[in-house]
Amino acid sequence: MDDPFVVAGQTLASRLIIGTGGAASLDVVDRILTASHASLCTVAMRRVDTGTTGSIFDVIDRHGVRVLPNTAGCRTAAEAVTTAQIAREALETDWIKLEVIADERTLLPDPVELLEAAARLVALGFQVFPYTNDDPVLARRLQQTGCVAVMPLGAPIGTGLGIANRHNIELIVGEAQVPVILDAGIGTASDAALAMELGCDAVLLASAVTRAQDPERMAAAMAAAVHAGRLARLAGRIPRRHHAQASSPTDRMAAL
Amino acid sequence: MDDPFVVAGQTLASRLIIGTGGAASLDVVDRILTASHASLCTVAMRRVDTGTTGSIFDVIDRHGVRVLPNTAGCRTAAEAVTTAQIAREALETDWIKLEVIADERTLLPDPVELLEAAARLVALGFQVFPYTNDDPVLARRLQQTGCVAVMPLGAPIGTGLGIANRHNIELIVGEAQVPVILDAGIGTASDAALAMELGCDAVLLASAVTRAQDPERMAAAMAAAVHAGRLARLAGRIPRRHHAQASSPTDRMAAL
Amino acid sequence: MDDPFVVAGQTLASRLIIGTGGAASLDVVDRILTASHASLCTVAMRRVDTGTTGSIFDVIDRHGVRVLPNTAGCRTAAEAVTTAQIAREALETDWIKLEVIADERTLLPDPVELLEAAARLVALGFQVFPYTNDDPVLARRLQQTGCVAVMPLGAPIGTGLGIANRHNIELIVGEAQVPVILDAGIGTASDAALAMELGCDAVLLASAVTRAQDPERMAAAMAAAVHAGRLARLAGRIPRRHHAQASSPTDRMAAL
Amino acid sequence: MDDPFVVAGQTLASRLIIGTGGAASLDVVDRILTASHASLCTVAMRRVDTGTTGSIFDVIDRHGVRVLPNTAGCRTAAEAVTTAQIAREALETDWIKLEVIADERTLLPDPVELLEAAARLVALGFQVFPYTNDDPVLARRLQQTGCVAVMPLGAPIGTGLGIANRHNIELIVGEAQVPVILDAGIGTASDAALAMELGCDAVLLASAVTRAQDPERMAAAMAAAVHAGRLARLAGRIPRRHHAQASSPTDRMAAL
Amino acid sequence: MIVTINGEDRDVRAGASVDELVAELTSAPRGIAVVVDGTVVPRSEWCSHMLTGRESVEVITAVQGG
Amino acid sequence: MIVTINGEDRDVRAGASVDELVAELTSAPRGIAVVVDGTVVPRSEWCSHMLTGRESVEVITAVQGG
Amino acid sequence: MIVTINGEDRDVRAGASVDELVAELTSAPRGIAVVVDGTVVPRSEWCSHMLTGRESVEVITAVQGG
Amino acid sequence: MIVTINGEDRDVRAGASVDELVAELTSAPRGIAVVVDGTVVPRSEWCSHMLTGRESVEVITAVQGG
Repeated sequence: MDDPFVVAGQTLASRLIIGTGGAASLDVVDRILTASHASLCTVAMRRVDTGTTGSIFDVIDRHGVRVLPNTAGCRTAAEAVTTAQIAREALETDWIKLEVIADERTLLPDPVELLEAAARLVALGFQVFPYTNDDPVLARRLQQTGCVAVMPLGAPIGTGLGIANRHNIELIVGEAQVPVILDAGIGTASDAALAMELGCDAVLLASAVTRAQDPERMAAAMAAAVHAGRLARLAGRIPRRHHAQASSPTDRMAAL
Repeated sequence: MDDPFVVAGQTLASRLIIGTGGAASLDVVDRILTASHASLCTVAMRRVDTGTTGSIFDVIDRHGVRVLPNTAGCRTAAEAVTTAQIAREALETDWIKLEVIADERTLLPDPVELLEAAARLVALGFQVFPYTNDDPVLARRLQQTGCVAVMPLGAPIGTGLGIANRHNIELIVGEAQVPVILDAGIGTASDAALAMELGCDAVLLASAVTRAQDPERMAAAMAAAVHAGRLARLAGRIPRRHHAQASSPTDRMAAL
Repeated sequence: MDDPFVVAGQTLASRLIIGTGGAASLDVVDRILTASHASLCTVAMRRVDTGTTGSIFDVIDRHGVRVLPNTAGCRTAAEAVTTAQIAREALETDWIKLEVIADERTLLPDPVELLEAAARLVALGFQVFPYTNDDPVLARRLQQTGCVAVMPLGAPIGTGLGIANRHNIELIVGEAQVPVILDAGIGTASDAALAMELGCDAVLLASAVTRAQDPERMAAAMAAAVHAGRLARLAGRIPRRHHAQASSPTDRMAAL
Repeated sequence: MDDPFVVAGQTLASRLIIGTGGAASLDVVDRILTASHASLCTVAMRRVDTGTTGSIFDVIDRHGVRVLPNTAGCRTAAEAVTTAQIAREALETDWIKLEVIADERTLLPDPVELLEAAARLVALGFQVFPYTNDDPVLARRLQQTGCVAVMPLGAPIGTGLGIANRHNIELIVGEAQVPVILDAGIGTASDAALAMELGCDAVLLASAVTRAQDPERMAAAMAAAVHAGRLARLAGRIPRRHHAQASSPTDRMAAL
Repeated sequence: MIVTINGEDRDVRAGASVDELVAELTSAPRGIAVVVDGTVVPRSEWCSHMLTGRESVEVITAVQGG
Repeated sequence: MIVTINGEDRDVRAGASVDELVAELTSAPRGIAVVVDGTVVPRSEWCSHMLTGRESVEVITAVQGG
Repeated sequence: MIVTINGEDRDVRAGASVDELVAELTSAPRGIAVVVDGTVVPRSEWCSHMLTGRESVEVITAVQGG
Repeated sequence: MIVTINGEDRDVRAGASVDELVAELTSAPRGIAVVVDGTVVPRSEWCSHMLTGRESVEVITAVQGG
C-alpha cells in the first residue's frame, strides 16, 4: 500500500469508516463490515439491555476491526467527557468520536460545548475525533486543542444531502494539520467520492449504508467510491474548461 | 457476474468504455487499458501516417478489448456514413460510435444530421452508438431509428464540467429501451459515479483519464467509480431528508 | 429608457413577457398584467367556447399589450403552421410563438419538427419566436432559418426547476444574433434574475406567476427580478474569488 | 407599506443594507445610496486621517440614512467591545455590526470570540447585529444572548460566491426569533433575490455593489432584487415538479 | 345540411355562409378564425364562402395560454 | 438495600460489590463500564467497591451506533 | 511632553486637554471618539481630561467600511 | 500517372492496383481501408481494382481517438 491512511499514529487499511447505527440487525452489520472492508467502526454507549441476544463485540471480533466509540446524544461537554471515560473503561481504547449536539432536530454540534469537551478530553489523554460542522475556524480551533483528526459534516446526520458546502470543506482541507474525515450527510457513492476528491482523508458514514435498501451492496459501493475518489485526488483531475476540446485528432482527416 | 452489461447483443465485462484520444503515447494507452479493466475502447479513423512507429492495434490486441471506431470530426451525415463504412472495412466491426458535430468550438452534435446519419447507418446494417446531446426527445428519436444505445453528453467534450443537467439524464434513462451510455463531460471520479447513480448503463470517457496528470491512476479511479455508482444504483440510496435523523439509539442513554 | 428591448423590429417597454395560461380567471390575468407591467403576452388558439363569458381580448385591450399567439399543443410542423395561420387571421399579427412538442409528459420541443415548422413559417412571412430546448446548435439553426428570436427553456414547462443548464444558456447567448428569451422552467424571482444575468434579453413565463399562491404579487416580483437581472448584467458583477477580500480598510486600525 | 422591516425596534424603509467599503470615492458612495434607496449603511471605525478631504458624514447626512458602525478587523472579543464603545461615542448610536474574525485569509467569524463579544455588548446596552457564519446553532446562541438580529454569511466576505449552503440559511430562518440578515458573499442580483426567497428579512452587501464595474447601476439592481425576492417569498412560489405541466389548455384543440 | 363544427355535427341552413355560421356561434366575432376542411378562410371571404354540407369547420379564437 | 440501576430501583444484597451487581445483569461482562453516582469505577475496583444503598448506578456497554 | 497619537509620538503642550488635542488634528470634530490608554473618553469630558504625557491616544472616526 | 493519395499528388506506376499502392505506403496493412473517389474499395477487390490516374485515394487506419 503506497498510500497509507495514518491517524492517531495508527495505519488503517481502509479510508472508509463505518457507523454501525441504523442497521436492522447485527447480521446486517456483519455483512456490511464484510462488504465495506472497513478497518474502523463506531459504536454508541448505552445501558446494558438484558433482553438482547448477541453482541456487537462478536461482530467486531469476527472482522478484527478497530472500534471507535462515540458520545452520541450528549448535549454538554460534561456529559461527553463522562461518556468518553465510560467508553475507555468499557472498550479499552482512548479513541473517541466526540459528538456534542445542540438539539435533536438538527443534530448539529454545539461549537462551544464541543471545543470545551475536546480540550478536556485531550487533557485526559484521549485521542479525540470531533464531529464538527463545516466551519473552517472551528476545525482550526479543534486542531489547536489537540484533536487527532477533524470530522466536518457534509450535511446534517441522516439527511443524505451530500456535501452542502464544498468551499468550506476545501478550506478545511487546505489548512489541516491532521486528517480530515468527512462525517455525516453522505447519501450515495458519488458523495463519498467527491469528499475524497476535495481532499478529505477518509469518510465516515452510517445511514447511507445501514438504511439503504440493500445495505450490503451499498457498503461495497461506498468502499469502491472512497477508493475511486482517493485515486482521483491523487491522479490530478483535468481542469474545467468553458469550451470543448476534441479528444480525437483534428488533423489527418480523410477528405470525403 | 450477476449484473451483466449487454449492448448490441454482446455482454461486456466492464461498464467503463475508454476513449483513447488525448493520451500522450501508445504506452499510456496501454497502461490505461490495464488499469481501467475496460473491455471496449474507441478509436478514430485517420489517414495512414507512414512516419509513426507502433500501432493502436498492438495495444488493443494485447488487452483483448473490443474496438468501437468513431466518426469524430464529421460535420455531415454523408461524411459520417462514409467514415463508418471505412471503419467497418478497416476494422471488421459493424459497431460505430456516431459523431456528427456542428462546430469545432462546442463539438456539440448537430441533431438533424445526426438523426439522418443514424437512420442511414442502421439501414446499412451498422450497430449505431450515437453521441448525442442531453435532449430526451432526440434520444427517443435515435432509439426509434434503431440505434443500439444512446450516448448523451454530460457536458461538452473535454470540458470536465461533469453532468450539467441531471434532470435530462434522468428523463432519458426513465424511458430508454436501449442502454444509456454517458459520453463526454466527465471530469473526475464522482462524475462517473453520479452518471451510474442516475441510471446510466455505462460511461464513456477519454480526456478525464488521458489528460489527467496521472492517467493510469485516474483510469483505476474511473473503474472504481463506475463500479461504485452502479452498485449504489442497485443498492437503493436513502431518501434526502430536510431534517436530521440520528444514527445512534436515542433511548437507553445513561443518566450522567 | 436607455436600454430598449427590440425584437422583430418593435421596441417593447418590458423585458418580461407574460404567458396567460394557468390563471384562475380573466380577472387574475388582468391583475397580473397590471402588476407585471408586461407589454407582450401570449395566448393559445382554441375552439370558440359558447359557454364562456368575457374574453381575453377585453383584458388585453384594457392594458394595451401586444399579443403573441402560440401553437401550444401542436405535435407536427403541419399542425403548427396551420395554427399559426389561424392565429394570424384571428389576431391580425404575424408574430407567432412556435411550439412543436414531442409528447405530453415532457412537453419538450421536437427538434426536427420545430426546424421544419420554423422554416415554413418564415417563408410564409411570420415573425417566428420558437420555443426550443437549450441546445446551442438547435438555437443556431433556428436563427439561420430566419427566426426573429430564440426562446430556450430553462427547464420543462411548468416544472419550476429554474435554469437547469447555465452553461448552455451562456453558449446560446454568446453567439446569438437575435434576442434570446428564456422561456419555461422559471420557478421564482431569482431564476428570472439569473436568466437576465446570463445575458438573456427577456424572460417569458406563465405558471410561475399564474399558479403562484398570490399571482398578482408574484407578477410584481418577476417584473422587479427581470429588471434587477438586466441591471446586474449591464453593471458587470464582481468576479468569484476563492479567498475572502475585506470590505473595510485594513490600515489605520486603532491599537486597542 | 404593508410589509415593514422592523429591527431593533426601528422600521426601516428598505430591506437592502449597504456596506460602504470598497467604493472608489465618497462620490461613488453617494451615488450608490441614491440608487439603492437604502435606509441603513455601515461604516468602519479608523484613525482620523488628517490628509483626507470630505467625510462619510456629509454623504450620510445628505441621504438621511441611519448608520450601522462595524467592528471590522477585530480579532478578539475585547477589541470588538472597545471598538463598539468607540463607535457609540463617536456616532451616538448603540447599533453595532459585530465582526470578530479569525484570520485575514477567510475573514470568517471566530464563534467563541463572537459569542463572548455579543454577550458583553448586550450587557453594555448595545443593539448587536452579529456577522456570523451559517451555522444554525451559533445563530441560535447569538439570539439567546440577546442580539437583535443575526447576520449569517452566504459565503466569505468579498468572494461573490453567493449562498453556498441554502439548507443552513433555511434552518436559521426556520427557527429565528429575530430578523435574519444575509451578510457577505452576495455576488449579483439573483443571489440577493434568493436570500430573500429563502426567508431572510434583509440583505447586507458591500463589495457586490462597490466593486462592480458600474456600482451605481448595480446598486439599483440590488434594490430591485431584494424587492423581487421579498415579493416572491410572500407570493408563494409554485412547487418544483419532476414532470412538465402544460400552461395552455389541453382541451378544445382544433382538429387540423 | 350537416356540417361538423368544432367536432360536433350540426344541422345548418343549406347554402349557409361562413359568416352566418360564425354569427350563430358567437355574437362578438372579434379575434376569430375559421378553418374549413383544413384551410383557413380569410375574413374577407366569410360572406362569400358558402358551405355545401359535410364540411369540417373549426371556429377558433384566442384563449388564455402559454 | 435499594440501588438505582440504569434508571430502575432494584433491591440488592446489602454490601453487594459492583462486581456482583454486574454479574446479575449480564453473564458476559465484556465491554462494560460502571458509573456510580457519576464516577466511572475502574474494572480493577469492581470487586472491592461495595455499595451502601441509594447509589445511582449506570451499567453501560457498546451498542450499534454512529 | 510626548504623547502617542494614532501610533505616532507627538510633542504637545504640557497639560493639554483631549479637546485641544482633537482640535489640532481636525477642524471638524464631528463623529470622533477618543481613547486614552485603552479607555474611551466621553465627549463631555474632553475639556476636563488633561494629559500628563506618555499616554497612548487614539482618535477615531467613521470611514467607508463594511 | 498521378494519383492523389491522402491529399498529396503522387506519381505511381500506370495501371497500379490498390493493393500495390497500399503496400507502398505501409508494410503492415492490417486495419486499413481504402477509399477511391469517395467509394470504399473492399479489401477483396484491392488486387483487382486498377487505378487509371487522377483518382483521389484515401488510405485510412485507426488511431487513438474518441
